[in-house]
Amino acid sequence: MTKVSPSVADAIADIPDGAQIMIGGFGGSGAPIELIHALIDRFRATGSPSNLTLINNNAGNGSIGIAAMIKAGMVGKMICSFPRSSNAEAFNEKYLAGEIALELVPQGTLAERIRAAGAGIPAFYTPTSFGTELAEGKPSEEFDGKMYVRERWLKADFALVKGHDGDEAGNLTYRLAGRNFNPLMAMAADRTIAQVSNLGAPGSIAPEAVITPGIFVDVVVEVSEPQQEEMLVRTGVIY
Amino acid sequence: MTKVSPSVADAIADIPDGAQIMIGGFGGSGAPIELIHALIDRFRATGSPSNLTLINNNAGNGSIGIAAMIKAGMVGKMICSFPRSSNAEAFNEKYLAGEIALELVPQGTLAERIRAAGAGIPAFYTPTSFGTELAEGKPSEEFDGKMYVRERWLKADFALVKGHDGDEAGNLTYRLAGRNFNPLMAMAADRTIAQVSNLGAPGSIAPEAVITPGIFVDVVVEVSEPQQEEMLVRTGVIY
Amino acid sequence: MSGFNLMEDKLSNAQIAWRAAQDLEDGSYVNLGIGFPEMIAKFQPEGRNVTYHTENGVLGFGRAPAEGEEDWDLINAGKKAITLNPGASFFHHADSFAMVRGGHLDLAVLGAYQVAQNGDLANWRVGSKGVPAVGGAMDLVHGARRVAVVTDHVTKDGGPKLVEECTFPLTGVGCVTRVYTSLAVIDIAEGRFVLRDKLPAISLEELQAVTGARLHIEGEVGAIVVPEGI
Amino acid sequence: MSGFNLMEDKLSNAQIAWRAAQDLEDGSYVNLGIGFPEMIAKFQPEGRNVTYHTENGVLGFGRAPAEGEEDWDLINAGKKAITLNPGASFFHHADSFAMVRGGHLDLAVLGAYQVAQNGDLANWRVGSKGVPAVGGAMDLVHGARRVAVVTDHVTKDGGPKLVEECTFPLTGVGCVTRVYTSLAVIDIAEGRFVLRDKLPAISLEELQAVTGARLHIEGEVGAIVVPEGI
Repeated sequence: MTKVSPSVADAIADIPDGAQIMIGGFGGSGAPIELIHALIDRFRATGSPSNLTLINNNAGNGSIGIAAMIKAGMVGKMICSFPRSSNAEAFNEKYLAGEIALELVPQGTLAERIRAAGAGIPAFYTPTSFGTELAEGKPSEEFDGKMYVRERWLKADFALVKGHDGDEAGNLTYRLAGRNFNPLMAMAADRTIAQVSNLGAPGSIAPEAVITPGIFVDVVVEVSEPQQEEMLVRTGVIY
Repeated sequence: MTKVSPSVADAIADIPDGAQIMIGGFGGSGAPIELIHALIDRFRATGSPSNLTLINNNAGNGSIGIAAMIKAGMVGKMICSFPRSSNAEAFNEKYLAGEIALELVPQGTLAERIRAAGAGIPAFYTPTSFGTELAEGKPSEEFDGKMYVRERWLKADFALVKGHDGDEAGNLTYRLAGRNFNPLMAMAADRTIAQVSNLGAPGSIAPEAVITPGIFVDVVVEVSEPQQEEMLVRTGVIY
Repeated sequence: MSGFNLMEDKLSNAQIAWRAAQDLEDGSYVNLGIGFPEMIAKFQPEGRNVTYHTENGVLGFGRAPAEGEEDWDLINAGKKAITLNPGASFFHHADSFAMVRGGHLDLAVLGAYQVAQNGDLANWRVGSKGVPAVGGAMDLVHGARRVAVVTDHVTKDGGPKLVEECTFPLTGVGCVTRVYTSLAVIDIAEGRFVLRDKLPAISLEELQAVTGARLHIEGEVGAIVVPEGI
Repeated sequence: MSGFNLMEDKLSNAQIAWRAAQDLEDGSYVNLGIGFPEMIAKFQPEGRNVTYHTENGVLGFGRAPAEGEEDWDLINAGKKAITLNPGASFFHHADSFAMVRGGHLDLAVLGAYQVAQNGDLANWRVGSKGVPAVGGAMDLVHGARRVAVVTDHVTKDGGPKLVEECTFPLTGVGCVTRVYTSLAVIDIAEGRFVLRDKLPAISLEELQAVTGARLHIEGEVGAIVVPEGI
């Protein structure tokens, strides 16, 4: 039994139509571009997976990564905190045309809802969004003299994450600020698929240095020289 | 402005009577013995701090550390998950004599309540303890077909934690399984005091290796060859 | 049908642990409770890769170190010294219990005072006297895909530990999925005890007589055959 | 009393940022919102040690790198490339917002469409058209010891941004504690705007005339004097 997948295409091969997928990264930092592009390749070749719900802080940038998924017509819904960006035409056009749904979640609440799913906490209270339109329809309650909104966990069928060092046991580290949502999403999905820049044997990562323990990771695939979303956008790459 | 304290005595000098104090460690692993013993020294010299509420997984062991605090008569209440142990006479005797109060909390709930305090989450739902006597008086609710108990955050006035490497900015790492409750408690107290085995300049810990970011730590004191509770107990040391 | 001596012919704790170990799955993540359940790791079958979790923040620990080689910052939830296997990791208590409650463990194994036919477990205290201590038991019974119990089939004075309803304080409600006893392997399904395996030497009637609730039979009942020397 | 030209004599954004920077406390942890608030770091007074937090999981970042030196895995919440100061650390998003909500930041500074006299803030959208985006603003207004706003005192067409009640969708309720505008520094205390400092050239009457709710005065009103060249 191994968690190691021979290719990104194999790693994402069993994601079905209609899946809810968490995609790590914040903008291009820590974004698993190669896994995303493998999904697009599969969709172009087979028409599947389609009608996906994506969970990410943003809604894609330029014409690569999540933006390219949206342009390709694979995405039915985005759950995110900040779909607006300097190159967010892919989402904007579909959204304004009513062709893609949006659940807008404050960034800290998005992170905490994902963490709660991973931690078996079905609901929690946060001060965030109390008294705003994003709290409409949610229970609220006073604790110690301050008002809080109750939020639910947010789970996914799959998580696509980008690690830096990985090992065959599924342990992961992250590069610089590329950590962001990746460790949380790895905890919150039924099946977590990680691309890593360096794949080693168990023991190749010091136990103290592991950020995501292997128990949270189902599939690891090495992408030794991963692309960087920001560079692709800046050089005008269209996937 | 520096976070560095010249001695353990200075580090704990302003803890008042009646304070609620989190003490890191799980048994002797990661237990800040020198900070605890400095508190005992102060109590013996001045009669203060007394009537303390301590939060720890256990309730002391042998005649050192928390057990010695209890024997000295400084502790009015323990909040813990497992006061029973092979050498827990200090707590047991006081408890059975009605001289110390106990709030018993399941271990995972204890960890999550402390984390919630640090994260600004006043309440959350957990499946743990539903249907048991430890859930009595607590709200319960069904989510997705399963019953959960609502628990509140657990804060403290002070946290005493034991780091391995520390820097002048308050960043901490931990040694082996000595991590346990320490990073959570550092987040959840008004004032966090850390003893570290190695104290360096800011930058001496790689940014990716930091487990507790300095924002959570108020005071750092170097104890370069810390004692290990288990060894003290095994050699029959009485503090 | 006659001739089974409940106290002499039953399985020892080591033998119960051996039987439980036969069900360890390759590639699984497992938490073994303090004490008797820990013994299961010793009988892990060859060729199966099992990763052990302990509540105090270690995944992938191995055997106890030799005496004198202990590092007391490296312990398990029972405060015993451990060693690490390749691929081990450390994490704090909230992440550790996220693994427990969040459905990430494949199996948790605990001891028991009583197990009820609906899966209720009582294993943390027997009355209101003494110093209560709960530890991680109430967390461990939630979240793992399978929650198993290892226990003698009966109490020291011969009374049933598998019962219709627990009379001791509960650890968790409807949480146990399988019980490995000194006489049998019993699943809990739809609020009933379902007998899977039993010792060949005990008859169904004898087994039912020392069980506090009805044993249901679905399909063939397997035989527990423990190798010599365990 | 007359002669103050609202559009010509007001502070520039850089000058507002300079004024806000004068209140940065030594040893403090600060989150500066994307855009205009980020400018405050440039004017951090000498001798004060301030640690900057960004929502995407970095504490202790420094200035932007030189062009061509960017590492796009090392960015801030505005997706701009950053560098690290000694003592920096990385952490995941849940820990990052634990710092935000958990009361660990000393100061958060945001921009605003409107601020109400009770501290309500509207800064995330002006209507129901277009693509809504909230980011971390609704989190940042909770938890920090002080929540400050930097803003022009009036809208582009001269209307008040400091108002009795916000008409735009709220970001947070009763959360703002201080406002640095192009004309004044105003605290929010007990549901009222309390004037602390103002430009010397503007009279109280003129300032009140461009403010949408009553300005209260408690003690002496200070003068905002920005050094030449900013």
